[in-house]
Amino acid sequence: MIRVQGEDFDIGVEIARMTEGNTEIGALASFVGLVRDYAGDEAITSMTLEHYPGMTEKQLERLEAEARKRWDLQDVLIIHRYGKLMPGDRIVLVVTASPHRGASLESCQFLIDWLKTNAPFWKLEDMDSGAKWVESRQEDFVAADRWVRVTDG
Amino acid sequence: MIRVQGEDFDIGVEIARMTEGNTEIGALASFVGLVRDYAGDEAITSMTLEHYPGMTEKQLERLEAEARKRWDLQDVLIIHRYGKLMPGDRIVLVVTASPHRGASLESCQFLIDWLKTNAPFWKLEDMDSGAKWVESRQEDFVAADRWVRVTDG
Amino acid sequence: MQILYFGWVRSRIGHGKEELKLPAGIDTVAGLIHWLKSRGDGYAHAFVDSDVIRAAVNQEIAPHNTAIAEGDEVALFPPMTGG
Amino acid sequence: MQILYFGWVRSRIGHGKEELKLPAGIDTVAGLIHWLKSRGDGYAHAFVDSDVIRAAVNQEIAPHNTAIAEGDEVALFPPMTGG
Repeated sequence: MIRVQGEDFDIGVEIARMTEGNTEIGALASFVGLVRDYAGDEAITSMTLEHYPGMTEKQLERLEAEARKRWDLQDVLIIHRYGKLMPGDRIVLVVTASPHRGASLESCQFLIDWLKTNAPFWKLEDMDSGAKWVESRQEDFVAADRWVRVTDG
Repeated sequence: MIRVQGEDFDIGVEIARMTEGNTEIGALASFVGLVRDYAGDEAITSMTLEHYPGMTEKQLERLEAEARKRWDLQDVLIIHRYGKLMPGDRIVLVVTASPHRGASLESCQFLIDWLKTNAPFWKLEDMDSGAKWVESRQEDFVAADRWVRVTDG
Repeated sequence: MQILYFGWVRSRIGHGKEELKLPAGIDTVAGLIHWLKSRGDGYAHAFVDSDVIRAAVNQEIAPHNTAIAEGDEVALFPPMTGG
Repeated sequence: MQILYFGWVRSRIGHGKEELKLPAGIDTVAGLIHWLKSRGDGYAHAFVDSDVIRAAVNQEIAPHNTAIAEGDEVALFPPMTGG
């Protein structure tokens, strides 16, 4: 399941919802991304996430489908927030459930790596010196490229 | 922090506790292991976890220290339960907090891989045909061995 | 044709959405970007380095040589920074 | 000397803990295991394949050639299945 929302989420509730009534799940991996208080040397007062409504949902759904195709997963949850967030606020949650720990952890890593460069979000950091768009990082493309299969397409 | 306990844990509460008041955390990876309802073809009615009080705490503390040495981590939490558990019950929680997603996910994988073969727990599965000790699996040793550094010692 | 801008492409241009009539001869994403450049300083600034601009046609990631036509929804934006 | 048993080592022997006086000449984990084997059917069954038995001396993982002495806490158990 994917959700694109302005509101915060409760990890405990989401995970409990996933495992209640499914006693076949043996392993649950999750990842939470949070707004950090500093960008380099400068304090961040807030971060605004812009996104592309419609396309965001399509991309996240495609991402979930790809993870389910590659790993033996019983459930997948991706929640991505947009709007104005403060330092310490949660931005994104990825949870994967599998009979096996390897599949859950690896697919969780895959999903967050791909979200970085394939989910249509753009981050604007507000600082005392003004607002600045977060630049994409070369290492994020490298991380995402690890998952591109030669057999793709 | 490490905790060895009979009681269940609440992932949302544990994660919130970790991130409250620490806005430097950018990435939080977690892993939850659960009691599965089947072992091969046979339904499990319950699972009893035996452990070695004293040594368990020592091993988990050592494990936490090792993870902190290897990765840039702001916090580590390991909770491992013992006693009688039912299918669907949570067994273990690992949470790692870092400024970077790679460090959090990798250290989380390291911790759960090592717990499998280095935490003094033994699992007894109760089934209709009787109780059976869970056997260690070769692949768990292989997974743990990935993390043994040539420079160790 | 509906055109959407995001991230610093949007903030440089000054708005995030516009309805445009595709001029004759413009039939790819690259052609559209080249034409937009001439529409004012904000556009020129947004597309000064067109190689880094990413595009989506009808909400699908599309390389710059992708064909476009009236009725398409085209989005132009910097590399995504999700997660 | 306090000896602890866990997992199927404990269930085969029938108890998880005992206080023993180390016999003369027994000064390693391997020696202890060999001697325990002769203490009855449960012990013999528990240690039938001594290679798979893991040991801890004073709560530290210890190979079978580890020296032991009166006052040590020795634990014998199957491979751990934590996590």
